[in-house]
Amino acid sequence: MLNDFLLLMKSELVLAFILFLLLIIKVAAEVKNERLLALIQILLLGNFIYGFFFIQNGSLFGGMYTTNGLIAFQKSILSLGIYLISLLFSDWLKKSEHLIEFFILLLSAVMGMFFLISSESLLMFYLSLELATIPVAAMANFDLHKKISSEASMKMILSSALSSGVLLFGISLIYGATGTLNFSAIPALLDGTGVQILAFIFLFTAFAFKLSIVPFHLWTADVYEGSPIAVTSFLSVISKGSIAFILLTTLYKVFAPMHGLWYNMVMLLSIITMIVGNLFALRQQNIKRFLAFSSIAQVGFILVGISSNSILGTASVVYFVLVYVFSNLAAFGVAGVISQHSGKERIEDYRGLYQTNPFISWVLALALFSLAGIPPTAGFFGKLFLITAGAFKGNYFFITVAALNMIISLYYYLRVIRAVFMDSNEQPIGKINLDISTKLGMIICGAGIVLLGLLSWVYDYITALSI
Amino acid sequence: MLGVFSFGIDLGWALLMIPLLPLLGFLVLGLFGRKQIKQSSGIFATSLVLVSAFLSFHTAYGYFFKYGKLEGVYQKIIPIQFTWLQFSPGVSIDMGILLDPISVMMLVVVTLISLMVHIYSLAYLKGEERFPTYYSFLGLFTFSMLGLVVASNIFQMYIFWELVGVSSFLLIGYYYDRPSAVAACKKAFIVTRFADLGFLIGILILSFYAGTLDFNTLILKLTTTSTPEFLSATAASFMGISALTWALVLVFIGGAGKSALFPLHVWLPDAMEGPTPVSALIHAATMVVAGVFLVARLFPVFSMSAPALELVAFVGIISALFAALIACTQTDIKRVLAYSTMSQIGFMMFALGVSGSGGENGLGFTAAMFHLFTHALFKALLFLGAGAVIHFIHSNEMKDMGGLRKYLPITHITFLIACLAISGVPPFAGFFSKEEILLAAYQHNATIYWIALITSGLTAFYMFRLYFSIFWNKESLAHESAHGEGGFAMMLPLVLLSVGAAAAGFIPFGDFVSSDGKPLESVFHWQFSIAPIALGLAGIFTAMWLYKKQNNRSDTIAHSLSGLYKLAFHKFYVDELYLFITKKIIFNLVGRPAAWFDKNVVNGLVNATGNSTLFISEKIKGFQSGKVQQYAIYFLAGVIGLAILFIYVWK
Amino acid sequence: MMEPGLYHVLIISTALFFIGVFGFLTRRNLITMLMSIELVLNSVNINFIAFNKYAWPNKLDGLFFSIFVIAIAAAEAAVAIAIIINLYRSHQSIDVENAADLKF
Amino acid sequence: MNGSTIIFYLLTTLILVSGILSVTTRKIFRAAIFLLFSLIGIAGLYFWMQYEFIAAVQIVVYVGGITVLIIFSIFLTQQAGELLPKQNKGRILFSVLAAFCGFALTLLQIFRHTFGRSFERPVLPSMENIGNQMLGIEANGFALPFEVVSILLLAAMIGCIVIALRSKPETV
Amino acid sequence: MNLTLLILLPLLTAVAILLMRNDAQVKWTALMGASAQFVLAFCLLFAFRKERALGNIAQMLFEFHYQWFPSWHISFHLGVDGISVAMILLTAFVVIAGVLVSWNVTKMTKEFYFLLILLSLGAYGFFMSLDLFVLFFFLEIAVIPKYLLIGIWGSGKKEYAANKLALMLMGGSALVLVGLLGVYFGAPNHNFDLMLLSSMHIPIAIQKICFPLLFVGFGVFTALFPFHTWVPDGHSSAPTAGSMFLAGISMKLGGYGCLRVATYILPDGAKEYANLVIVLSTIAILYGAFATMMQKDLKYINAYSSVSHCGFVLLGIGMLTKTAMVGAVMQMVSHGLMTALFFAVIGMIYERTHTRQVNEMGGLIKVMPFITTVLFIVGLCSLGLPGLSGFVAEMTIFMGSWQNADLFHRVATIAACMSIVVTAVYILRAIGQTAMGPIKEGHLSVGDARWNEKLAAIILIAGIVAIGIAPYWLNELVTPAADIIMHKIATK
Repeated sequence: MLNDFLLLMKSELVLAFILFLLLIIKVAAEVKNERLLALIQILLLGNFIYGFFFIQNGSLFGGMYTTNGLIAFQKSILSLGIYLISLLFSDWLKKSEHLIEFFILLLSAVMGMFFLISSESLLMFYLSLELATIPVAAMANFDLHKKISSEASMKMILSSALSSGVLLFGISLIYGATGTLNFSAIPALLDGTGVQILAFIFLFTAFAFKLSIVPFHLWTADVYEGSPIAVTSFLSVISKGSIAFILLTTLYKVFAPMHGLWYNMVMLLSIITMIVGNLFALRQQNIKRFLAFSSIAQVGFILVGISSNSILGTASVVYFVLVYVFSNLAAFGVAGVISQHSGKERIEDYRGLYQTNPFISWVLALALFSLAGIPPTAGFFGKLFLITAGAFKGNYFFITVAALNMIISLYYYLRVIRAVFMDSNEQPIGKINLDISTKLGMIICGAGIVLLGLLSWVYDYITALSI
Repeated sequence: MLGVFSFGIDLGWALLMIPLLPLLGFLVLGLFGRKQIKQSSGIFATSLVLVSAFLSFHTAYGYFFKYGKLEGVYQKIIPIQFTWLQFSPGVSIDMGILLDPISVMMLVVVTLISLMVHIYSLAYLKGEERFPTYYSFLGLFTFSMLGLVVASNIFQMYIFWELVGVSSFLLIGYYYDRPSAVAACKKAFIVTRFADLGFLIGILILSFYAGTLDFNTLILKLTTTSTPEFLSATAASFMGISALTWALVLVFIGGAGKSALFPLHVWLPDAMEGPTPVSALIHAATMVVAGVFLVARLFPVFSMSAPALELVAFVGIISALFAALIACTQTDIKRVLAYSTMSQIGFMMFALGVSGSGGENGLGFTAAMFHLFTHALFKALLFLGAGAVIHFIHSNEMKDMGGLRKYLPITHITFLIACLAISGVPPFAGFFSKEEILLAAYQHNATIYWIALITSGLTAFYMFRLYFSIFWNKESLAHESAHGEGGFAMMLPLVLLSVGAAAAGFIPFGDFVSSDGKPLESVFHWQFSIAPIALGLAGIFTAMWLYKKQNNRSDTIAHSLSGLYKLAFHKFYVDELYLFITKKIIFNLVGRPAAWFDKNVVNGLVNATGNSTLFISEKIKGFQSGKVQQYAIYFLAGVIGLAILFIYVWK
Repeated sequence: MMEPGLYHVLIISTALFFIGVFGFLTRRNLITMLMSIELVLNSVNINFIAFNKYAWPNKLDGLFFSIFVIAIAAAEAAVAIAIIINLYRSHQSIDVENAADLKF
Repeated sequence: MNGSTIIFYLLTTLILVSGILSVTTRKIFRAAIFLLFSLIGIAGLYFWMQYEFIAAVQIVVYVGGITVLIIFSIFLTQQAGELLPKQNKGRILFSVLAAFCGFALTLLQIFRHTFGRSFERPVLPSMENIGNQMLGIEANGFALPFEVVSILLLAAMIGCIVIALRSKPETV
Repeated sequence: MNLTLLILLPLLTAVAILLMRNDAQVKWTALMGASAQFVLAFCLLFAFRKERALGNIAQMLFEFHYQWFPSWHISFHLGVDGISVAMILLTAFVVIAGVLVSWNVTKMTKEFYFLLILLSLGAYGFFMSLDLFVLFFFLEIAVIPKYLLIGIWGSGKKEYAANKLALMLMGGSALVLVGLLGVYFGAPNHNFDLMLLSSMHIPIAIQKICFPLLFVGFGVFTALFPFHTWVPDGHSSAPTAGSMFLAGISMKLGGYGCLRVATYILPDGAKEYANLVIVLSTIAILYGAFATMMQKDLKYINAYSSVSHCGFVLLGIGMLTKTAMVGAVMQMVSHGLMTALFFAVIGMIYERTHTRQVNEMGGLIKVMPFITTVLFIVGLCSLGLPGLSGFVAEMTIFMGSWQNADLFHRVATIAACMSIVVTAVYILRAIGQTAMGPIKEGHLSVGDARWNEKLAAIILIAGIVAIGIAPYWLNELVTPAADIIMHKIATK
């Protein structure tokens, strides 16, 4: 029993261990930020690597918690994400007064996400969702002296409170209609009556809110813009990834009987999301806000893959999230470095960046190409697999819309590329000396973007896990 | 290469060398002429053409007197042929050499005139900056023209046809810094290109029905009335005219363009912007008769379609008269010669048009070829003579000339011989060939005969108008010219050609060239010649009366005929018509709208897509109001909307 | 009037839920918005308890769910109030309309 | 019409009326008091349903904790006697519309649906049962959620401390 | 002959370029890489001919197979037939010429050559791939380098042009993608392998949906009317080598795709829409030609004429006869070489006169005899002079088109033929105004071509002349491949 417990919950336990270690350090010792950050980076790297060992399938706590290879892999993706965040934003983190608190909150949020992915009951689902949200809302306020930071934080906590209210109401209705909270028991009890549809929609809006699906996305851009960039990247990558994973489980497993319903809904929302995300991204000036809308559009694509309702869908969504971790974190990493060194966050400030900082320009370009789905970057494969999975149903209208949306998205990604590479600027951003760990993070991201697609075994590995 | 060396390796190689030597000249001079062999380029090219000419004479001798005849009939021999581009089984472009009387004759004409021009140019263009370029272009032209005349495959002919066109273009534009030359060379190319379109489509039709592009097979299939190819070609019709006729008419359009027949003649007078030797070679003796040659080459097929032949005849005769009328009024000596060329080609063409195929019926064919031959000699001579005059005077205008017989004695004599030849005064060459043409016309079609008769009278008139204006008229020259007649290199061709122009008429042409390869007995009635000779002499004397001395008789007559004169002087406004069609209609009504449409509609649609996206994006920004309660309302509206949609509407 | 049962309680909870939502949508003061959220969460709790009592008394899932909701609500409220106070310190106002720098 | 029913309707009235007043009154302190009443009413409802434990929790956490927290924060951020600003008409209109539509739709669906019923032996919400299950790790055990909530509370605490105790004066 | 070499070589060159220290090293590395490609392409040609001569009649030679994404049935499958070999040769010619003419690029030289080589990588991969996914992959690889080439090194409205080009091409590839997915899921068993797909019977309903998607999608690349508007802007703003690659290689990707993918896999679709294709391509031919007549900028002239010339490619495909198809391939090769040369010449002229407006030039023969000679040659090739490649290709297309005996095809063919006159008009206008006429004052002191430019021009001219004078080798190369495609269409 204990053995099982240790092995099955190993990822959460490692996180808890790191978390309490940090707590102890906070209470017991004064350590310089640099050394602390190095320690944290090492711990997170260890956590990531450890994620690939001792993987077992099984469930615990009377079917509230479950894990298997795929879930372990998903957790590894998230671990990788936080490791990269700790690398990429080291400049900002080192200067932060609340480094330890930041990581405590971050790790508890990640723990929430781990539980979320592993949850097998609506209760665990709700609780871990909150655990994954509330600390992040607090983290959004970590630029303590910035007005927009507290505004962002306020918007996030209030919106998510409303969203969780709606979610809870949905859960309560499902509970009322089926009498159980357990994922494996629910499908058999669903019969598609009005109240269940209503409950499903209430429940779905929570996903929609977290994933920023239109029209539940409105908080996203404001919060992304106002938050510290590390938090923004966490929100847009890790948080979204985990929600996408659990959405797969929820839709494919729990609401499998309502498949026809949710397929239509996902298709509809996907189309709206892609279009609206793209249209808003077109006109953004702030790079964070821009990335916010672009990530909304990306979610539209994830929905295309999700609509597939097949192993293909699962595999391609997981793969896409993995790719997305590298691409989006690279983009945010560059934005973070620039913002940290020059305080500039507007796209027009990026003009002529290539002249002064070729390395980060290439990283940014790679990231944006990957987001736009240009080969040979991994984003190309990611998007292509999503679309192919979506085409599985033979709905060519949907696929055509998705494919055409790639063009609009290309337009705005190219806007940034244009600013960086083509435009000239009288006052370009000066030469930035990159922190070694930031550079490492960028290199990892760049390598991931380039290699992930070409090395097909990564995808095959995910497919093998998805079955 | 699948050479069919049926007459031994020697003949094959010799034949190949005829066109390839000028090509070699073109390549060598084109690649290295500008620097390495600038000085000797003229000599080099001339010697190549000399060899080539020698080989052609050798070939002609061999063909006509040794091996060409089989049982009294001249054979069509293909000593060399290889497949150049295979389209489908049976249909391929073959490169080859076809020897038959007309091609052999043309070989002689082309190499001979080319040689003369090469020699002449040595002096005429001495000291020019682009001397090697000039010779390389001449080489290209000679090569192409030779390739054209020996073509064994209709597509091969088309290929060289185009090459001839482009070398003509290059040579007309030789004085590239003169805007008029540039305009002229473009005009020449484009007008002939337009005509070639007809040729091309004609080829397409012929090849489709005959299933081959090879001349011999094609002619065989389309002249044997029992073959399925012939039947399908005559059975298929479009707009009431059989496919065969369509094809021939279209091919003829191609020929008419190259040969500057009405109404596609507009380029020829302008082409006189080129160096005068070029005009002699290309725009008088060789290239412009390519159309005649083409019709002659396909003559057996033409003879299967009466309407096509009739068209040939009428276009020919109209061109002849039309050009003669204009020639009477022009003052630029080269233009007069150009119109005269056009008129003479009209003669050849209608001779073909009135001809039948085989035996005595084929008189027109023989006559046309004969005239082609003699015309090449005397017209080249005329141009070269005119060149000598221009070289001396530095002007093309008649008014700048007069009394030149004292300064240019050799030129004067040779020019006179040529004028007499073209006017049809016996015993000069033109007399014999023209007589045959008139006879053929007389036997066939009275209308044509009468018009032709009048035209030949006009010919005599305008030629001697030219002659007198240059060499007589004013006695004193407005400005003295420093240099003399131009030296040996210029005079030698004149003399040689004048010998030809004087004596070529005595060649028993019918023995060699006829529509069916059998010798044709030249019937010669002296009574018949009275009318043409009388008319010719009348023309000469009128010209003498008007132009030998300075007087204002010509102006008076011009005044009294002001309408007609003006019309003819302005070339019947055909140029203006063309300008109107191209500038006003094609450019303004097709080109400009196409460009406008592209810029505004097609491109506009693309831009509008982009702009409307941006516009929508700007319009919907209000949703992102920054107010969290607003967001909450949208959130709830979304929830409720989805719920209503999926519970009630979209089940 | 009939004996109050599941549906009666559900009417209360649903009404309370939307009262809370209404408050959330209309109140301009951040603290009152937070109060509205509390109403929403409480309505959900009523639901859970009611379902547990009237429909599924065989397990205590609903009860436990509402206990955890209360705990979460407390945590959420605490964080929210901290954030609001911080916002108040930087904006000198807790009017939600005044905190709208981030937009479009 | 027995006593229990009367109590039910009284509670209903208390909950809804004070709920409505709490979201509409323009005096913020009163709003907090009405919220308190409403929460107490809900606690009463739990008692009425014989879920005493949860009722007690409700009173302790909400009445004793959250409401007090709210009142404190009101004191921190509000000048006394100040009326709350009025919302604009359009927003109110749309809010009413949204709330009402949602309410109607939800109720309609709820009433259309016949909720199932378990006929197994009920588990009483006694302290003993609750205590056992709360820390159970087998089926029907809630130890894991309990741990999750504890981490959440820890994180929330740390978050609150960091945010609320910001040291330097604001610069932006 | 291992086909992966042709992918590895550009890849290694590109990496090597990134590692170089200074501009001179970069240039020489690029030139060596391009020369190696050139040699390799010829090796491929000879190896291919040898195999064929030895009697290997397999449709594709030198096949290479590697399971890439087995779960999607995607394999890295390469192979060549005569058409591919022809296209690869074309690419090699254009690449080496492009590298040579860019010799004096000074702005960000390393990046410039890197992108050029990357583009060639995309083209080689595209022409060799026998798996639709891989094909699509390489198709898209070639887009972004173009964008950057135009945007960074371009001139004029470069950003607008670059954007338009990238977006329209991506739009095209989006349609291709949808079409490919349609084929993938519509085929009896889900597969991306071109050879397998071609042997399957794809349901007619699927063909009817997918053919237009694929054809239009690829058509955007090859300037199918009315999706050609990126062509003039893109070409005119691109740097010289960019235009050369764009017109010489990139537009051929589309034509090749239309032939190899749309027509070959979906023969019924091709038959169904053949008339539409013919109408559109005929419009493109004439309309492009007429629009060219009105242009005054040399690059616009060549760009619009490319629209017209590429119309011939599509016409040749739409005619659905073997001869026309061979003609289409020849036209692709011919136009690729010719237009690359044309842009190279325009670049040379622009560099010296600093204008591209024809009416601001004149008499350039005097000062730059070599360049104007090349201009003449390329112009004459463009207007279809025999002895140069354009003639061979166009005539083959005409002959092939004419094999369709009905009135519709006849009218289309004649209309297309008419373009040879219009082409002559605009080409002669352009040449006449630039090279001939009196020279402008300011241009008296400009110099002639340098060694690199001469070499580039000579290489391309060699290609043009080799096809023009001896078309039979190209014909022999392409015909068997076209035969197979036509056979498939005919038997369906």
